[in-house]
Amino acid sequence: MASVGQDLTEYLRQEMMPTVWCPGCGHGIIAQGIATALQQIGADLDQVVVVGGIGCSGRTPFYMNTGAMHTTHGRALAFATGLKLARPRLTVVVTMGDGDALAIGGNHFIHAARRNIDLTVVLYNNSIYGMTGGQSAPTTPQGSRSTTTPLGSIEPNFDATVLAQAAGATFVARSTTFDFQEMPQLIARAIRHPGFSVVEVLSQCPTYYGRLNRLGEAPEMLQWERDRTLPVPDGPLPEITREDLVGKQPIGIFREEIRPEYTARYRELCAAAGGTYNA
Amino acid sequence: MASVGQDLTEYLRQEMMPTVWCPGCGHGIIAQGIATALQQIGADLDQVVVVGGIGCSGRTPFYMNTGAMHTTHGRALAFATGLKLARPRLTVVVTMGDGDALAIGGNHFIHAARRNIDLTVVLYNNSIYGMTGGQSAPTTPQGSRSTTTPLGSIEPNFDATVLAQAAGATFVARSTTFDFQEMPQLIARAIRHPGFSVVEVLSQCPTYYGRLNRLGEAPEMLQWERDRTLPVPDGPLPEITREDLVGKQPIGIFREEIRPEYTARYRELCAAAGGTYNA
Amino acid sequence: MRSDPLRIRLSGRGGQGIILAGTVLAEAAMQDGLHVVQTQSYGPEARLGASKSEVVVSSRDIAFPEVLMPDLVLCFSREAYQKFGRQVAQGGVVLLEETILADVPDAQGQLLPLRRTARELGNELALNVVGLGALVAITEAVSRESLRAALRHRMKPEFMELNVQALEAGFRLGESVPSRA
Amino acid sequence: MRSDPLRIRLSGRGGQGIILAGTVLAEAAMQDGLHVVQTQSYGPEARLGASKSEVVVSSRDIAFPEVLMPDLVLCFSREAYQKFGRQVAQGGVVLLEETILADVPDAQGQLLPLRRTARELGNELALNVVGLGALVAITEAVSRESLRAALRHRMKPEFMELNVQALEAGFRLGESVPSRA
Amino acid sequence: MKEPALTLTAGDRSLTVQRDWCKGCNLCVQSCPAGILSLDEGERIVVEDISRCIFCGVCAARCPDFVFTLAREWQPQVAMGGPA
Amino acid sequence: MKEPALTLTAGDRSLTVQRDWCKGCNLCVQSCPAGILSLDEGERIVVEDISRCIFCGVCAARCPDFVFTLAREWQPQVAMGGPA
Amino acid sequence: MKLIQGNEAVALAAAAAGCDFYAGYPITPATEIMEQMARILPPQGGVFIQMEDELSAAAAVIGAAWGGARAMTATSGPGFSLMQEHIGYAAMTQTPCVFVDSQRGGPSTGLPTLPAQGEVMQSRFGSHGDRVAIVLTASSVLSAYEMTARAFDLAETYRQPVVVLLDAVLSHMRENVDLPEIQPVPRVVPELGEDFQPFGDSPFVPFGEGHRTVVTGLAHDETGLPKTAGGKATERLLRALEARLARDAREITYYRAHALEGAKVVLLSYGITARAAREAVDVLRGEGIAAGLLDLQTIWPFPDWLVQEVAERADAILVPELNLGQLVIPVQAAVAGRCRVAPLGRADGNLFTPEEIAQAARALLAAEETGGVLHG
Amino acid sequence: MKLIQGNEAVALAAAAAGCDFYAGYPITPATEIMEQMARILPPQGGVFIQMEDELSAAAAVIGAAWGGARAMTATSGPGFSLMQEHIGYAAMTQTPCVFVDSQRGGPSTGLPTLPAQGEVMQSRFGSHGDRVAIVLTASSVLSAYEMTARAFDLAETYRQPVVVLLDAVLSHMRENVDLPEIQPVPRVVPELGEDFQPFGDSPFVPFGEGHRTVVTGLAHDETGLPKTAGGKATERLLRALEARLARDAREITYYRAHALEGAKVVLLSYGITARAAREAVDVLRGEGIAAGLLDLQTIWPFPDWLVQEVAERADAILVPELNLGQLVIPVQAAVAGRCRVAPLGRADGNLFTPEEIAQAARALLAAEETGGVLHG
Ligand SMILES: Cc1ncc(C[n+]2csc(CCOP(=O)(O)OP(=O)(O)O)c2C)c(N)n1
Ligand SMILES: Cc1ncc(C[n+]2csc(CCOP(=O)(O)OP(=O)(O)O)c2C)c(N)n1
Ligand code: SF4
Ligand code: SF4
Ligand code: SF4
Ligand code: SF4
Repeated sequence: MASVGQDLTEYLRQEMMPTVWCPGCGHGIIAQGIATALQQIGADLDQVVVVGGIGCSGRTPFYMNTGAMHTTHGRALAFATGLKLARPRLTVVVTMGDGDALAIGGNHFIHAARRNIDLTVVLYNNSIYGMTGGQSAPTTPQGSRSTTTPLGSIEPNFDATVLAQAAGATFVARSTTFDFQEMPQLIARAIRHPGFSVVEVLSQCPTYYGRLNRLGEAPEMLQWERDRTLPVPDGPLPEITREDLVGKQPIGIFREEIRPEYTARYRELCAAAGGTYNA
Repeated sequence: MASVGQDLTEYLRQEMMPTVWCPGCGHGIIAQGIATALQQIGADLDQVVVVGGIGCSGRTPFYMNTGAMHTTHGRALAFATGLKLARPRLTVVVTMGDGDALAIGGNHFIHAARRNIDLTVVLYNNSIYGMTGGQSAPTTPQGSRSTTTPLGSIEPNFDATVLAQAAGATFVARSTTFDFQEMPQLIARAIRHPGFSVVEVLSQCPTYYGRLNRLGEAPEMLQWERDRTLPVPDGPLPEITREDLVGKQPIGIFREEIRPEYTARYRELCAAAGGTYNA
Repeated sequence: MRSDPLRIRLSGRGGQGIILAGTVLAEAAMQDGLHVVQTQSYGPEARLGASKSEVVVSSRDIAFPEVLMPDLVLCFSREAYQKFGRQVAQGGVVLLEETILADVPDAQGQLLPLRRTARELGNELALNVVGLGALVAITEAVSRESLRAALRHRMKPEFMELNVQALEAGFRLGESVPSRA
Repeated sequence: MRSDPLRIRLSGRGGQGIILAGTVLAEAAMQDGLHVVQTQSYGPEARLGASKSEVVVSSRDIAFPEVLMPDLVLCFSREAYQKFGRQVAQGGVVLLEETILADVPDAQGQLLPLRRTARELGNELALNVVGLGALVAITEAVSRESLRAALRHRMKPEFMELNVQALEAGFRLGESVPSRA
Repeated sequence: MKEPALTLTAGDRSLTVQRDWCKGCNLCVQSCPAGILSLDEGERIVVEDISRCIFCGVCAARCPDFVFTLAREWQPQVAMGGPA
Repeated sequence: MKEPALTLTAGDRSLTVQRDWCKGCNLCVQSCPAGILSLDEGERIVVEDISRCIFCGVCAARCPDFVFTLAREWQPQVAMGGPA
Repeated sequence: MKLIQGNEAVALAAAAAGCDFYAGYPITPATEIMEQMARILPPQGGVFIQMEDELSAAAAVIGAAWGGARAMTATSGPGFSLMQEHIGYAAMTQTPCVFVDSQRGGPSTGLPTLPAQGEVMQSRFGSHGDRVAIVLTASSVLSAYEMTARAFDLAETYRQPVVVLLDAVLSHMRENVDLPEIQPVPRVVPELGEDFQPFGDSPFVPFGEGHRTVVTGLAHDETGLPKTAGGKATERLLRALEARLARDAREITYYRAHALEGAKVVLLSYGITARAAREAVDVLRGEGIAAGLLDLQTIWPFPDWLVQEVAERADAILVPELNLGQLVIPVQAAVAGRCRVAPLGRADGNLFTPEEIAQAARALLAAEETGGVLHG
Repeated sequence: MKLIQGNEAVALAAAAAGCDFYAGYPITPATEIMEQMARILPPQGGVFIQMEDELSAAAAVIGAAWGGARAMTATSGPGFSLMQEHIGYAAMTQTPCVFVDSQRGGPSTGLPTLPAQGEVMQSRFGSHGDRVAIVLTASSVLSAYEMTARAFDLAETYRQPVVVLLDAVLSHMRENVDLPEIQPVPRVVPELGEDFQPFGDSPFVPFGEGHRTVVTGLAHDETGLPKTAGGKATERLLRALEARLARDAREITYYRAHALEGAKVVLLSYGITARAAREAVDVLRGEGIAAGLLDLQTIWPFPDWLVQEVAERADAILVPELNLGQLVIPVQAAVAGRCRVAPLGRADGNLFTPEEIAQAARALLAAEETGGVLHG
């Protein structure tokens, strides 16, 4: 059951409001999605830690009324890996920007995926670096403008969901800030998934991406998000769908698969060595 | 035409011989493969630079009678990217170990692939860290022993060829040190490929991987290489082949595709801005 | 110049063009043949946070670049007034966007309908230029000619007409203020 | 002890078990109730490069840990002899694997058929243990009992029998040397 | 520093509005199906007529700044992927 | 420090052997189809009888240490993926 | 009595001091610490993980500390450079954790198997910004054991990352030692009242134990929140720590004096070099020269007070170290003319021999007497 | 006459000095340098690339230099920490290249938009191992322009990475300046005879120009080969560079003296802080206090000789800097008791005001006269 609009007061750290985010920034909608997801799964907030990188997106932990760790640029997953291993009972949600997760943090992203450790990444993809003022990201679509690609980017961009799957993530999904009902549900499902899960959420940065690429203000950008995406059925993308997609990004769950989770495997290793992990 | 066994004297830096590699180490066979490939394509050795990371594999540049850059652990591709962009006429071959390329260097690997910059990676995969004495690598098969996984590794391993494709590499192949004829040919083809190319070569480390996993000395390890691989036809792996593979790694060319190369795109960018790149 | 060095502080919320305004003012001072330093300060917020831009103008080389006690203050928003607006040198001039009073009833300074004037010109973003015009009309911090030239130099061509109008409107607004500070 | 401190240098090529031999020797000295420091040095090559292992034994606390001029030298390979084998303190003892002579005709020291002895025991890898036995038989650097115990402590059980045999063969080899150094 | 929130009620339903968190982005205004939202002079949100509110919760879902809270369990009244 | 290489000839063909680079790994010995390679006391490669050499080049291809060089254009005499 | 290696001593000491988390990345000459921990931890239910690089190893250590673990990592020069950003983060977030750096010949890849003391200044200043650093050195297998244990204690007491510096010789050296008993500092669980402030003087409370702490590398105050706190709060926290360490200076400055009584020429050294210096002192004393040794085990916070005490009574201080002249800089700064100070550096991967040090000390004294100038 | 920002001045100076390669990663407050280069380079056919992080940005710069480019990057604290390994590599491989670091409040993420001088020691000692460093500072838009140009010259002349330190205020500050003409140091193509040795005193020869150089971060000698050369060769190369810089000290030590003549209390400062210090000097002189300023633009190699000259004539030196006390350490070491030296540090993201500095100078003089002790 959807529960958008419910009282999220206890999930939000009131004393940190208002947020630093710009008017109309999609990041607040994603943050709300995380809070809603935590509410949906009935999380014990004392046992939740939200770990963020550096970037506008990385500020999310400050606004969650949970344990909060605002780490360094790109490394949130490495911090989260240590945290989760040291205290596997914690629910650990990692919020990272596209630059944070895929540029400087790309390595930790693929390695955490490879290990299939039970962390949930919410990847805020606004196609640009927001915090530092609009430079290009590995997600900036070829041809798009940013302050470091004033003539349009000449670089192909990553598809985070393809990369995550190739690296070994066992739950991989994409949503947008337009999809306010599905997005929190996907996050909730990702958190429940026992393994490494990634939910990429396409977000709007009206201040930089929108302005530099003449996409209008936040309301117009939400429309633009809708127009460039296409919901697809759960499961691996069949080739035919890829054809239909032309110019659109699929949204939905691309992979949901149970494989042995890292802390569980570590528990077995300790047992085999005669030890009790996290007694 | 195969040309194994030809006189490679001018391709090898005589004063650096003998190599530091252990008796029977596969890395020398790969180095010979690179020299043979350079011979096959008739490279002007003054215009070739072999860039290595740190590791046993990273020592290769010392033995090539070309320009040689022995860089830092994991970052060879980043150095090579700068080098290639500054002087695009150079032929740049990058030799990295599996740890070098996929552990500490994983991020540069996926980003160089994404850019499709005309570099050729020869990835020496010996399933372990050789130089530092036998610790596990992201390629160490689950269950295998290393000095840091004395009870067997609990981590799933990367498939470098899958990762390279997901990241955007346009030439992706795998060979082994057993396949002494095909391997240099694949490397030659990769060097000729105008874009980012990866040839993963399965190699033997008798000193550590072989010893710790009781696989015998070098001659036995070559057999083991043969037994765990299966040549497949060029092109994307059809599902059916995957079934056949059970427990074996496919060898061959998995992707060979022409997409705009990075320095070519950069040349266009400069032209659009009224400049002449690398005049 | 009212004083040498003359220290000016512009402040407002991110997105109001405070830094650009400071730059234009500094450029005008340069064209007046003076030494000038312009500095700026803003928080992590790209928009909405209080930000300031300071300009020091002098006939001599300027050592310390920041403004401790401004001679002239121009303030566009509530958050900026609360953070930066209350400091002013003795005998200094404080100019405030009039709507600040609604939020801060005890705000001290000359209230000016900057936003209203900009809106009447059709674009509230011209607020900063209106403010500059008023500031210069009231204080003669720089010459109007230099300010016009600086504006032409720094502004995007597509907004040129709007900005020229805004500047002149600002000049008129400043002239209309009863007691010239 | 022949001297206090007693400085011993073992050297050979990577893979010959030099470091392990040094460790066993150090452990034996410890069991003799002495202070001991064992250090090692090797190149980038995991195998084949010249490597050395040094042991300082003393009845007192040992300050400087390395060996500058060894009192006892045991050398297993040509490359090691060339790199490390020629330094020895006055009155010191130099023991060399006999095949070194083939490559280095002017090699100075007592030649011993260490490799041959090991091979006769069925495994050339026991070379280092044969060498240790010979060294101790000739120099009495440590007690034989302690050496036997140390060997048992440090060696993998599966090679125990081989190693015990090699040690005893080494003792005999040392005893057979005409002039005990 | 949080100002007290405004609670607007209509029957047993209520909408709480934390006005001082509003940044004036217009997202709620443009997506309110009842068209009862607007921005004031200071670019702050205003609920014009709570009696016309259908309590669909879209304002809350769309607002990036946690300004709105619906006090009772929310039932979606709009189609999935509703008005933007 | 390179020692002079040994050049062994049989007819118009020759095999050059840089013995001091040999590390005694046995790879060539085990793969020589003519069985004419072995290691000496010092674990260095020895070509026992060059007259029986078929100049297939497998020794060179297998040797990780660049010990062998065939002096004339080499034609593969063995099937692909030949003896290991 | 046991014959153990320096690296082994570190691993054993860590385990004895309660370390239950190790994240690392292999590098010569520190690797054996990691390999030991891979064997020690799983049977105890502790966590061992090999990370993808040193950036993530340091990050995982800090994350684990916040998960309640006593966490450590070990590395060498190149990896230590990569860890600097996170050491600064640990300092800023008051995270107790331990970093071991076994120094090898540098710069860059340098001489991976040979010893150096090139990271003395980096261990203090290697991270951007400025902070307070706690750094210990070790010169023997026993002191590697002791200092590692102390590092865990200091990390716990001051809620800071603590660095232990070894070198390639010590890491691989074996000595026979009697390992002393170690009592891990207990962790006090404080009252978590409404007004609990997780930073500043507070005891360390990990996640999941009732307080929903906000941890950030941004400037923040005792609450952890960056909201209103500006740099003033950060500076206040840094200065408070500095003051606390200064107050405790005599307890936390570990050092060993050898023949310091009446010494006219003092060798001030640390780590592996202090061993040659000790032998040099004996040589010099044997020649009738009043030499003495101050072997500093705590190098940061730099014990000015101790060096000044020594300088007051000596004619000259010689600072032998395996670098181009690092610790000699704060020594000169502290001495401030009280006596002559001369550096003695080398960076070629070799240890100083006792005779080389003795020789330099003789030359220093001679220059002293004739009023001549010695390069320094 | 132009009104330009500090960051813009760096970009313009780089272009004027022949920079034709920029690789970087965005970070406040250095980003505009990158953004400017993204506009300047393509029309000139130069290379601009945004890399995936700072590790790779630094690596690409070094790779490009070996491809024959005059290459640079710019960053701020966190990124500067990440670049340390590669700055050491550039030093070891004698690679000419330029690194700009715009200092912001630290440690860690700290105060991204506020100024600091926290990387003064890191710029010298931040990389593992030990090396010789060349580091310049700038205090005005004009000097940012000049020092950037000089950095390219020094990089070329000494074949070393050169660091330019800015700060958040200077990076974003605008001043009106007349930009001086810049002549890039020409690159001499040497004879590439049989016995050409690519390292040591040799001119720099990139790849592809006839010599198949071997570049390595391992210890090596003038040939570049690590084979037989041990650490002795590395130390020899380092010491030779050190000696060359010492010989050229008077030419490469850029500084500005203000009222130094007859000064009894000398403010020794650098970068943005030197501006407040200059105003403080005028205030003090106005009060009849003989104050003067030494504004160091070359901070490394540290100009001991210059500081000693000043110390000989002064009663006291005050070292204001935006950190917990960094450059004051080599100052104290160099002064060695010739006069009193006192630190004046702050690390809260604010500049010192002229009055704060003047006040500290007065207190220092007072302590001097009464023989009292001032914390220092
Ligand atoms: C090591 C390091 N490099 C660079 C930065 C500067 N920086 C902060 S956030 C950021 C990127 C922000 O973009 P993204 O991750 O896409 O997040 P967004 O702000 O768009 O949410 C950068 C480059 C930093 N803080 N640390
Ligand atoms: C920053 C850094 N971390 C760690 C090391 C130590 N190190 C050198 S090589 C290596 C790994 C070698 O393994 P691999 O890359 O697989 O190559 P191989 O030696 O097996 O060919 C490591 C960890 C280093 N030199 N630099
Ligand atoms: S800069 Fe962009 S991503 Fe950052 S808060 Fe503003 S709109 Fe959001
Ligand atoms: S350690 Fe392994 S990879 Fe390295 S040289 Fe020896 S066999 Fe080869
Ligand atoms: S969506 Fe939120 S922030 Fe935007 S205008 Fe509406 S209430 Fe204000
Ligand atoms: S393959 Fe090469 S190294 Fe190995 S035994 Fe034969 S000749 Fe020697």
